[in-house]
Parts: sequence; C-alpha cells; structure tokens
Amino acid sequence: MQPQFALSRVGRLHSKTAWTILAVLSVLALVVVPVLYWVVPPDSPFHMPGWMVTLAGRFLCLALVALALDLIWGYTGILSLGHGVFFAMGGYVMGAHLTRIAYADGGLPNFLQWLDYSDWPWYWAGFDSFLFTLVMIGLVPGVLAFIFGFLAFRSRVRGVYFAIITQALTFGGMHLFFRTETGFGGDTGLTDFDSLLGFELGTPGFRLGLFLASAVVLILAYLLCRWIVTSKLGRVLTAIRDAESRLRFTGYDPLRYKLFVWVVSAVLCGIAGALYVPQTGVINPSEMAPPASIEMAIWVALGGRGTLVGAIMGAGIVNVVKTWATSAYPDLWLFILGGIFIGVTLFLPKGVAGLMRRRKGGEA
Amino acid sequence: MNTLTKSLDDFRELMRRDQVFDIVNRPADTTTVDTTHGIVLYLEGITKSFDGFKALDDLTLYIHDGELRCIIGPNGAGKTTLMDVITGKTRPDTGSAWFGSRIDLLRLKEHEVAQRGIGRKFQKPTVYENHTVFENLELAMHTDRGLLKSIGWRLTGEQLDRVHEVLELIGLTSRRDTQAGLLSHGQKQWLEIGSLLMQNPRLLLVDEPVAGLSGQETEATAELLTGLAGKHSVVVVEHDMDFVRSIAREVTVLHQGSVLAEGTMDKVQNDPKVREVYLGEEE
Amino acid sequence: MWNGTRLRTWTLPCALLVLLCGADAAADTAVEQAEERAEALGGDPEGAIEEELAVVEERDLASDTVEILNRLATDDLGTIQDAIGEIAVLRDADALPTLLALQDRRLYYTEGGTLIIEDARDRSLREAATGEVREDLKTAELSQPRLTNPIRRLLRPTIGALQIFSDDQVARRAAANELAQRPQPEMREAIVEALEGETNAEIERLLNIALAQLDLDSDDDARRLEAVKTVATVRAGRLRSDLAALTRRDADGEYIEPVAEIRAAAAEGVRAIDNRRRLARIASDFVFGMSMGSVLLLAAMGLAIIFGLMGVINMAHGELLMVGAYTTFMTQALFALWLPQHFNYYLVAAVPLAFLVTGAVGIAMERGVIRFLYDRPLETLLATWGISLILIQSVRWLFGAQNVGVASPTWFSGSVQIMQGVTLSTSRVGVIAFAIFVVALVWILMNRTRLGLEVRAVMQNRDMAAALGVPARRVDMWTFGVGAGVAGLGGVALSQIVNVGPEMGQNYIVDSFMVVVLGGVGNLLGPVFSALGIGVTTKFLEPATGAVLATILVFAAIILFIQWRPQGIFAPKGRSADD
Amino acid sequence: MHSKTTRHALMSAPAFYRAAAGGAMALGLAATSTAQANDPIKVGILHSLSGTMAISETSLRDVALMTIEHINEQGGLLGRELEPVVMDPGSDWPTYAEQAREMLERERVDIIFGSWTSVSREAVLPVLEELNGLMFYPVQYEGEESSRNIFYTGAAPNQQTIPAVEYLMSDVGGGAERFYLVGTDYVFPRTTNRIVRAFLNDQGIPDEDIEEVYTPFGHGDFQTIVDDIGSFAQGGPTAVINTVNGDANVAFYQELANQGIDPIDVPVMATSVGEEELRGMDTGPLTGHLAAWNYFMSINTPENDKFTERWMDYVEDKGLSGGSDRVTNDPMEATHMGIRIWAQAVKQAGTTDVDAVRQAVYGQCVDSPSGFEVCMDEENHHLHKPVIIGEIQPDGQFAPVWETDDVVRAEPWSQYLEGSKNKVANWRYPYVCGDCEEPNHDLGF
Repeated sequence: MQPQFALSRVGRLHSKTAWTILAVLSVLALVVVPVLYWVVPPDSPFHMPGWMVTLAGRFLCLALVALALDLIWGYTGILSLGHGVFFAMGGYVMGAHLTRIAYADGGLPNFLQWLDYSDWPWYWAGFDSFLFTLVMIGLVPGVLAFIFGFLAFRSRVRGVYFAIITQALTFGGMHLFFRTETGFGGDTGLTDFDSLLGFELGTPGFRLGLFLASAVVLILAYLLCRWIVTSKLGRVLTAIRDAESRLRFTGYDPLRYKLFVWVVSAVLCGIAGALYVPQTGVINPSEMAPPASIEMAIWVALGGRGTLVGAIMGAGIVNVVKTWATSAYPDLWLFILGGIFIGVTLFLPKGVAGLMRRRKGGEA
Repeated sequence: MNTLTKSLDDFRELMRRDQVFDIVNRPADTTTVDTTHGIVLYLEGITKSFDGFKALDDLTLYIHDGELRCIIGPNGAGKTTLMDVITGKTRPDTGSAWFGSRIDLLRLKEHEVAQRGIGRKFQKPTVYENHTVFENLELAMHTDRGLLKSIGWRLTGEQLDRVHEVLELIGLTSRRDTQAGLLSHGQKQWLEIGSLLMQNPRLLLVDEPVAGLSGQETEATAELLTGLAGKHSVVVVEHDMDFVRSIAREVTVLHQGSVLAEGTMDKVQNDPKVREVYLGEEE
Repeated sequence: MWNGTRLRTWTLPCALLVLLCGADAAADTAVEQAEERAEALGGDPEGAIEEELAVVEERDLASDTVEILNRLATDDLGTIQDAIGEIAVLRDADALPTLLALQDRRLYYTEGGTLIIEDARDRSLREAATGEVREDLKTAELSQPRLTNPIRRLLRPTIGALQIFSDDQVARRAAANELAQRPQPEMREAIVEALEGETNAEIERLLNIALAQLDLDSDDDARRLEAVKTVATVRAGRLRSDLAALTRRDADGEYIEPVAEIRAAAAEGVRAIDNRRRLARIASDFVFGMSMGSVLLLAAMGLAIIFGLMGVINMAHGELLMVGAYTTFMTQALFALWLPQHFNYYLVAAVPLAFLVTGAVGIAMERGVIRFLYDRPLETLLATWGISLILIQSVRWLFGAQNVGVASPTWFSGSVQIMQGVTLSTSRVGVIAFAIFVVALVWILMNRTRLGLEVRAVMQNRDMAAALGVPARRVDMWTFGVGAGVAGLGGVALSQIVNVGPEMGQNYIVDSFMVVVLGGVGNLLGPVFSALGIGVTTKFLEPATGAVLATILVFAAIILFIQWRPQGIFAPKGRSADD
Repeated sequence: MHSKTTRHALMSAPAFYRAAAGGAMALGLAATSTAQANDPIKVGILHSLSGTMAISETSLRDVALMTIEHINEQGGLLGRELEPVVMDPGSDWPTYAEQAREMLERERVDIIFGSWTSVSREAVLPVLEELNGLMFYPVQYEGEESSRNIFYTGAAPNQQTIPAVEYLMSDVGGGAERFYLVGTDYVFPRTTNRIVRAFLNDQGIPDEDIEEVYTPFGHGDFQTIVDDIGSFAQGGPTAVINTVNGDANVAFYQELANQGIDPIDVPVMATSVGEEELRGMDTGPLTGHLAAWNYFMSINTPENDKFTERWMDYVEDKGLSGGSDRVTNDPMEATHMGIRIWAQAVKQAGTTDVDAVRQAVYGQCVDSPSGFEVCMDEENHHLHKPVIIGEIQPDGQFAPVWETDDVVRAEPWSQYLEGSKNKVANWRYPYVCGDCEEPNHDLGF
C-alpha cells in the first residue's frame, strides 16, 4: 500500500463497495418496505403485513442500541452492563410525552392520583411540548451518563468493575422506577397512549412512519459512529482500549475521551428507547432489569465487537432467532439461545462479522 | 567531594526558587520548562509508603538538563515507584517534585505531566497492539491532545516527515503498516522508544530498555540513548550492569527508597556501601 | 520433601471429609438443642399430651356439661361463645376432648344436634357425650360448628384453664402461658386456685401475670396497685395500652384511675415498656441486618472465590445457587421416600450433597467452557450467561416451571427470642451460623490446605507457579469446583428462607457481585464485611425509608463508595494493584 | 428475566410464511365471507406459559382447554367445533398486545380468553377496541375500568376486598379496629388499598389506625415489616389486609409465624393467595389465616364436585405436570364460567359475531361451582358473584368460614373513591359507556 493511501484511509468513511451496500440497504428500508406495505394491495402475496413492519421497526431500535454499545465496548473497551437504563430513560421521556398528550383534556393518570397529586408534579412539567421532549430524549440519558461516567472514569474504575457498577446502576434504576412514589407509573410504567404529533397511534400510516423514522435514525447513527471511529478520535479510543496507561503517559487525558464516547453512546441508546416506546405502546421498569442489559452486550459480542456492522447484525440475529424459537420451540428455545452464546464465545471470538471477514479473506 | 559541592550548589538554587515561587507569587506560566539553573528535575525529600512499607524514604535527587542518568538498585529499592512519582501516577506522602523550576509535578495528572514534556517508557513494552506502527507514532506525536481537535484531525506534511524520520531512526520503516501487536519483542521496545521520541519530551524516563533484547539490539539501544542525551535529558533504570556501564556517565544507586550513592560508574562500583548491598551480591 | 508433598496433596480431601463430618456433628448437636428447646417450649411433647387428653372415652359426662356442650352444635357465633364461657366457669375437665376437637376442626354435629367427635388417632366418629362409635355417619354429611378467630381466642384460654390442673408440668406451663396471653375474667377463680397448688416458679409467674391483668379492673386499690406493678415488670408491648389507659383522663378531665400512686406506677410501667421497645427496635434492626447480611454472604461466598480469586465473571453464579437449592429439594424428596423416619435430618445430608453436586456442575462448566476463556475475562461473561440460560431451562424441564416446596425441618422452624421484643426465626439464626461455618470452611481450604496454597500461588503468578511445578490447569479446575460447591452451600441456605424455583438465582446475581466488588477481590474478609455492612445498613434504613428506597439508597451508596475506593474495602496490597 | 425473553415472539415459522404469503387472502376475504357451517370456531387463549406469570396462568390455559374439550364432546356450538388457538406471551406485557392483534387479525379468532395482570389487560385493551374483539378476563382486579370489549368474570373490589374488610370488622371476624395494609407495589394493591382506606374512613376508622406499606416484587425479607405489624397490633384489635403478590407471600407468612403473630390475634386477610399459590408453599405458617375469594376448591356443592372431578380427570388424561397435586382455584373457576357464559350466548345469538354475542351475554346465567347461580350484569360487563372467606388449612385448602347470603353485583367504579364515586359502567342505551357520569349517546369511536 502506498503511503499516501495509508494516510487518506484514515479519514475515509467507507470503501466504495461498502457505500453501495449501505445505499442498497437504505433503499430497501426507506423505499421497498413502504411500497410493499402501503402500495401493494393487501391481497397480493407481496404485501407486507402491518405486524411485520412494527416488528422490523422495533428490531431497528434494538440494532441502534447494539450500535451504541459497540461504540464503547468494541472500540473503547468499556463494557457496560447497564445500557438498559439509558434505553429506558429515553423511553420514559417519550412515554411521559405520550402520557401528557393522552391526558391533555385534563385528569391525571391513576399512579399520580395514588400519590395525592392534584396537578402534574414539577418533574412532569414541559413534557407536553414535543420540542422539549426531543431535547430531553438526549439530555436525560446524556446527563445521567455524564455524571455516572465522570465519577467512574475519574476514579479509574475499569473493566469488570465498571461493568458491574453499571449493572448496579441499572438495577438501582429499575428499583427506583418500580416504586410508585417515583411518579412514573411504578411497575406498570407508562402506557395507554393515544397519539403522537397529532397522529393516532396504531394506524397503518403511523406504524410505517415510525419504521421509517427508526430506519433513518439508524442509518444516521451508523454514519456518525463510523465517522467517530475512523477519525483520530477513533484511534485514541482504540488506544484507550488497548493500552490506557500508555496513552496517559503520552499526554492524552483518557477521561475526556471516555466521557465523550460514553455520553454519545448513552444518548444514542436513549434515542433508541424513545423510538421504541411508541412502537410497543408501553415502557416499564423491566427494561432496566440487568438481564436485558446483558442481552444487549450479547448482541454485540455475537455480531462481532469493534465492527459496528457486526453489532447491528448481532442484534438482528439474536432477536430473529428468539422470535422464531420462542414460538416454534417454546420448551427448547433457551437451550438454543444459550448454546448459541456459548458457541459464539468459544468458536467465533470475533463474532459473525469476524467469520465473514475470515471467509472473505480466505477467498481472496 | 565533587558531588557534595554540586549538591550544595543545587541546594542554594533550590532555596532561591522556593523564595520566588512558593512564597511570593506563582507565575501564570507553568507550562514551559524553565531550566535556567541547569536542572531539569528536582526531587526533594520524597517519601512514599505502601501499607507501612517505605518504597521511597526521604529521597532527594536532581537531574541536570541534557544529562543521561542511570539509576540502579536492587529489587524493591524504589526505582519504579520513583518513576511513578515523577509521572504523576503515584502521589508521594511528603516531599516535592519540580520539573524545571516552574512546574510542580505533584499538582499534575499523568497526562499533564506528559504534555509538559516528560516521556516514559515502561518496563514491559506497551504499544497499541491493534494500531499500525505508523498509527502508534502518529498518536504519540507532540500536538494538541484535545478531544474536539481529534475528530477533524489531519496530518500535515511536516508532521508526516517527522513520523518518517522517527520510523527511520527506530528502523521500522518497512513495517510501518504492520499491526504493532505482530512485532517482535525488540521491535516493540523500539517502537515504544520511537513513540517517546514523537512526543518530543524534555525528559525521558526509560525503564529497563534492554530487558529481553539480544546483544546486538542492546548495543543499538545504547547508541540511541546516548545519542538522545544533550537534546533531551534521559533517566534510565536498568538492571543490566554492562549496559549501564556502556552508557552511563552519572549513576545513582537507590537502596531502600533513598539514594545510597551517586557518581560515575567506577566511583559507585568502588563504594563499599554499594558493594555491600548490591554489587557485592553480583560479583 | 517428597513425602511431605505427597502427604499434603491428600490434605484437601481429608480436610473436606473432616469438615463435612464436623458439619454433621455440629448440626447433630443443633438438632439436640432444638429438641431440648422444643421440649422446654412445650412443642411436640405438648401435642402428644393434648392427644392423650383428646381421647374420647366411653364414659358419661355430667349432664350439665353435656347440656352446655350440645349448644356448640350451631352455626351461631354468639351461642358458641356463650357456651365456651360457661364451660370455663364450669371447669369440668371432661369437656376437654370436645373443646380440643372443636379447636382442631374435628367436631361435627348431626341434623338432630348430636355432637360427634372425629377421633384424632383412628379417624373414627364418636358421639361426644357417650364416646359411642357411630359407624353409620360420614363427615361429608355432617355439619361443623362455626370456628373463627374470635372463637379460637376464647377457646384457647378456656382449654388452658382446664389444663392448668393437669399433672403434666409441660401441659401446665403451656396452659399458664396461654392464660397469661389472653386471660378471661371467667377464669379468675381457676387461676387463683391453680396458683395455690402450683410449685413450679415459672408457671407461678405466668399465672401471676394472668391474674394481674384481670386485677387491673379490680375494685380493691391495693390489688390494683399490685397488679399494675406486676404487669409493669413484664414489659411486654401488648400490655402497654392497658397501663396507658390508667394514666388518661376522661372527658370531664378527671383521671380514670383515682389513686395517684397507681397512676404513677402505671406511668412508670409505660415508660419502661417504651424504653424496652426503643432498645428492641435498635437491637432488632441490627439483628435483622446481620441476618440479611449472612444471606448475602452465603449467596456471594462462592462468587468471592470464582470471581474474586480467579477473576472469572460467572454470570451462572445464581444458577449454581439454584442447583444447590434443588439438591436440597431432591435430598428432601429422597429422605421422604427412603428414610421418612429420619426426615428431619435431610438438611444435614443436603449440605455435603449440595457441595458435591454443585461442585461437579462447576467442574463440568470449567472443563467444558471456561478453561478456554481465561485470557478473555469479559467474554466468559457471555458464555456463562449462556450456561445460566441452559441451567434454568434444564431445571424447568426436569422439575417444572413452578416453585418446588422445600419444607424446613421441625428443628429449623420456629423462632429464637434474642431479647424481649426481638425474635429471629430459627432458620435465620441457622443461616447466620451456617454463614460462619462456610466462611470458616473457605478460610481453612484456602489457608490450611495444599489446594489453598496452590490456588494462592497460581492466582498471584501463574507462570511462576507453573514453573515451580504447580499444575495450574488442574488448580483452576479444583478452584472453580470448590467455588461452585460453596455456591451450592449458599443454595442450601437459601432453600430454607426463600422460594426454590428455576429463576431463583437471577435475584442474587447483582447482589452477589456487589458484595464481592465492594469487599474487594482477592481476599475473603472483604465479602464478610461488605455483606454484613450492606445488610445492617439496609435494615437501619428500612424503617425510615421503606424497603424499596432502602435498597436504592444502598445501591447508590455502593456506587459512590466504589468511585471513592475502586478496589473495595480491602484493596489488594502493594503498588502493583493498579495495572 | 423472562419479561424480556419472548418480547418479539410473534409467530411460529410456518405461521410466518403462511401470513406472509397468504395473509392477504385471510385479511381481505375472510372478513367479508360468512363462515362455512362446518368451519371450527376459533377460540384464542392468551395466557403466559413462560416467565414469571407462568406459575399462575398455565392452569388457566389448561382449564380453558378442558372446558372447550367438554363443549366439543357435547357437539360443539352451532354445530361447529371449537378450535383453541394458544399463544404464549411469555409474561411480557407488550407481547400480550402483539399476540392479541395476531389472534384477531391473522387467526381470526371469535373470542379471546386471557390475561392475568392488569398491565397485560391494559396492553390488550386498545387492540381489542381497535379491532372490535371480545375478551373474557378471569381474575379479580382493582376495578376502575369497564371496556365494551371485555367481560370481567373475576371480582371487582366490592366483590372481594370490601366484604373481606367488613368481615374483619364484624364480631364474627374479630372486630378489627386497626388495619395494616401490606401489598406489592403495583396497580392492584395500590388501588385496592385506596378503596379500602376510603371505605374504612367512611366506617369511622381514622387514618392513624390505618398503616399502608408496599414492597417490591419478589420481596424476600419481611422481618422489618412483620416487626412493625407486631408493634402496630399493640394499639388495639388489628387485622392485616395482604395484597402481596405471588412468591413473596411465602416469606411474609413464614416471618409472621416466626415472630409469633398469631391469626387469632392478628388475622391476615389475603386477596391474592389461592389454592394454586399454596401448592408451592410450606403451608404450616399460613394455617389459620384468611383469604377472600368467590370460589374455593373445598366448597361442598354438587356443581363443584363435578367441576373438580372433571378437572382431575382431565389432568390425568392429559398427563399434565403436577398430576394429582393439581388444584382448582378462583380464576380457574372464573375462566370456566366465562367460557360457559360465552357458549350460551353464542347459542342464543346463533352466531359468533362479536356484536351479537355481546348483546346475548348480558344477563346470561350459569350455575357456578360455588353453589350460586351467577349472572352477567345487564349493564357493566361484570359478573355477579358470591363472596366467600376461607381459612387456610394445613393441607393447602381453604375452609370456608363465612359467605354472603347472595351474589353481589359488581361496582367497577368504587363508590368510596372521590374520583369515581358517581361514575357508572353502563353499556345499555342511553349510557353506552364504561366511564361516565350521565347518559351518553356517543360511542366515542
């Protein structure tokens, strides 16, 4: 390879082939799906049923979570077992907005009545505005991540310890939101939504709209992540992963870099949560249960860490297998899933993406 | 005797510096290294204990600008702790550490120490294994380490030349696009030294640079280090006595956390105290 | 040298054996003590006596007794209550079998109003009045007198008043205790009479307390004063309202109790009770905290070895606890099947069995998966998560999705009074003791056996240890096995206090990791301190904040603590701890 | 963890293809075509078979299948077979909604029997209303709801909790003057306790004699709470209203026994502990405590003998896990009655059309195993039920100690709550609403 190429490679997002693939996938999501669902008449065998669109939209949100996790785990080496809390925060912000809309005519949801509120408490203020909600979707997970990350990274909590205290974070969050006194619906969470932005939830058009929004956000988020990891920043992140103290003695302050990427990841996760909630119609604290967050890490590991694409594939594969296996083999599906996790860890240390890369390398 | 006079001189310098900076006023500029007094590193009365074990015990040591200093001492003498104190990894219990006469090292974090111009090479070579040789050097380059700068960062032609210069110096030009993890042990040692050079430090702290190297590599390393002295100040911690003898002008012997002897290799070797605690075992 | 080494390689199994035998022995004495205690408290033996008394003999009851008893053949609450009250006045011990039958729901009546007793021993139906066996009747066709809690509240002291003259001291003591708890005015005479003949000091004390409660309403000032003083010495919270009532004024501002001295004594008694209650509050918070801490410790001890010492992030840890608990369940089932006469000791047998079974599962995990992943610690997390899913589903497959019932042995149920107002269930006391045992076991394993030495060597410097001839791989395997086995012991303890189901382990995984991380890895004292610390802190917070908020606050505190001291309470020593 | 495990479980692989390829036909044609005379009538059964709710809901699936089989043995309905469509939402609330949609849209079921928790019912509700489906919900719940598309065969608060409190306050029940309300922190205990508090206030019991405490799900350490109950009980005759959910009850009752809280001094009245829950528990410590339901397995009536006998036969026939240990309980009885009421309504309406069947369900009566004739209310979609208080026995059964003289009409909107005092659930013209204070002609959709 010529030196000049080596230089410019750094700043380049993608090879031509990769751009092409990305473009094809985008068209598939943004054009083909709407056509199949919307234009193709329902009696045609090519019609895409509504539940499939919703399902796909939800998978896209989960893929976004995996992408966010890959950014910090795959590239920066910070394993978070608590990303569920950021996902849930985004979801709760969106849920709060949807709840405010549902009660726009007056009245309070029952969980606030139990607490003897006669009006919306202060922490519910502002959520009736969509713009405010948009800001909060990023701000709430972002600030939470910033505070937690600052404390943890400053005291150089790393590796397994970090993973475990993130687990404590999400576990604590789950308990907090399970409390009715917290004021966000307790165990039930927020549900019973009507509409968003004046569109009624559950209509075919809205379903498609959410799917498209999820697709667009995922594509943009992917490009953002790709941009980050191919810049010098990305190389600093990888250096943090591989030899943090070396980097420190080279004059970089890892705290800032870690904090930055940690917050970016949390915000992406929050956005995923916010997109997820109108598609499922409910957000409750079980999203913050530690197993949910562990599963997110598994998507990334299965797809292949430090590849971005792998993370997206991992989320897709695990969820599709799960969807299929839970109904096809209700008594065996945990064996199937558990077996896959063990097998991937033992035999595919670089995940599915690593496998594909190896095969490609073998052919070349 | 010479040493003693010099130490006294140093002491006088020190007193002056204290008057000016600590008591009267602190100058705004604490980023440039002021070596107008010929001393690049002042370590005074440094004590550090771990759970009752005194790793450093009232250690006082001065490194002159442009000097190549070797520090030897038996295991547990406090050599690594000394490095840790200088680079900000460990905070001493008492004592002071100044870089030049203006920079108080004890107020700085590791990365700030590095940014002021102190480079450190670890005992075990640490390179970014998943980066190429080129990228390793590029990351180490003396430049703005800000977060935002790093996102849109591009190498200038001048900087590229500098990378190639160092590549040449450490003999890894042909392997510039190799992942660092695939290098041999010796090459990693050299890459790390190369990264150090990219930082363009005022003071280099080198921990056992020839551990595990072949005779030939050792020789080359010795040559490299002696070549650096003058432009940079270099402190080498080493076990290999032959290597020390081959490069050292000035040797400091540490024992139980404080300086046991200082001077040329010959002088140190003949010091009965040193012979007793350290060399005596070897010879 | 050679001999020494050989000898020491045998130390581990021997130590294990000795320890386990020791455990059995310890548990044996615990059983004996429990039996003694049960005797003292009038547990099982009392049942036997009641059964004796309950025997329906073929003899005629006094006619007035029969008349009153027959009134029990009704569904009307008031009638039954009146009848029991009259029996109490009558004090005819022959009414006992009928009353006991009523209490145990063995009393029936025919449409004609004839009382029928189902014999406690042979289930035969007999007429209450005559003891005549009635084979023509079936329970399904008979009605039962109404029996609700208010009736029981009257029935129990009445039975007590009749039993107070029993020749058996244990029965008398139980009866006196019942009377002291719920004295009824009708029984006053019986109590006075019993007091005259009573020789046992404890029974006398109880009867005096019963009497004093009745005398609180006496017209005689001296007796009232005496009663107040007696009641005040008991310092039982339930008597507080009685005493407090004496210090109040009525609507006109007049004291209800005219005698100032009695008022003062009552106020003094109330104060004493309040002080006792405050003390009890603090003591019980502490004791409950220790108990919760022991549970956490037992849940985390295995992880302290597997994660703390070996650095393996074992997400299947909770499932190892579960395996231990299911082993206990299986042991229970096997005892019920083969050794029903020794059923009460199944728990003792479950301890070594759980250790072995869970240890075997652990060794299988290590051999099958984990040994390939020692250099990739974060990835063991994924593989062990997979293992945990498989273990959960396997158990669900074998035992069903529902919880299985693990009954505590009789010597393990009941409670221990630590001080008045502070009781701790026997099972929780047992758990505390068991936690001490497990910590000691692990300590001995790690510090007094060849394996422990090798483990410590391998954990500190694997290469060096290997170079010195320590079979590092095998040490890994055994360490993991022991860690898993210890987790299994935790499972045995958990089976006694929580539900045993396929997903039970999931509840403990975060807590266990917290304990180990907070305590600091690489040592065994850390988890002890952190577990007990978490337990006591939670329990002291709980009354003020409620259970949920206490949990959250403790978690927040742990997170902050780890920020402050990333290495935990007991940081590994030395400067190399960081990198 | 299982709240997550089947979040996306939507359909099996074959079903997936069927829907993808031929779904259109089903959607487009089946909606307009009249069913063939010999086509089976599809009955959706939506109960969790995995995850945390599997403990409770599996039996409801079983009893529903049993009842359907029984109807088929008798020749089906309208000459057609009943075909059960079983799905497993895996204790995940959004999945309930997804699968309900799937049942209605893809499988074209005529009726759904399902759901246990209030959250899952609330998740399904919008789907039912959107697609005009019909569901029978078989579990006691907190009220404050009445949907046009749901028939509630479990108890409303005034058919369970309020009579239970009245019983505790009566002489027969012990004349409690102080109440300790302990529950798991979720919608049922919260709402129920709110109603109970309002009711108690109404009865002249001041707030200082009422203590309300909530615990998290699966709470295992009741030492502090029970200790508190002990102190609270020293203030006068006390009763505990227990709305603790599921597993946590074991720890609660064990601790009660251990700290010597005797049912004869402080009776604990449970609203969520039934025969099925007792099956996995060591019943020793619970003996003597109380539960309020509308049915107990131990009830001695010919109808119940028939019901339990049929159930035990069915368990044996199908080799269901648990075998002879299996029991019947209140929600199972409610499921059973729900199916029978629906079947009668279908017969009467002569069609499975949802709107026709709904009209036919009003006023439909069956002989319930509890020994009463229970009828569906003409207006509020709730069943009239008797209230029975049972005492827990060592064998895991309940001994009935008290029951209402007659069935009680449900009040979905509690008269004791400020906000719902004047509300009615009335689906008879001119009301046509489940949440209004005056007649309303507008259906609102």
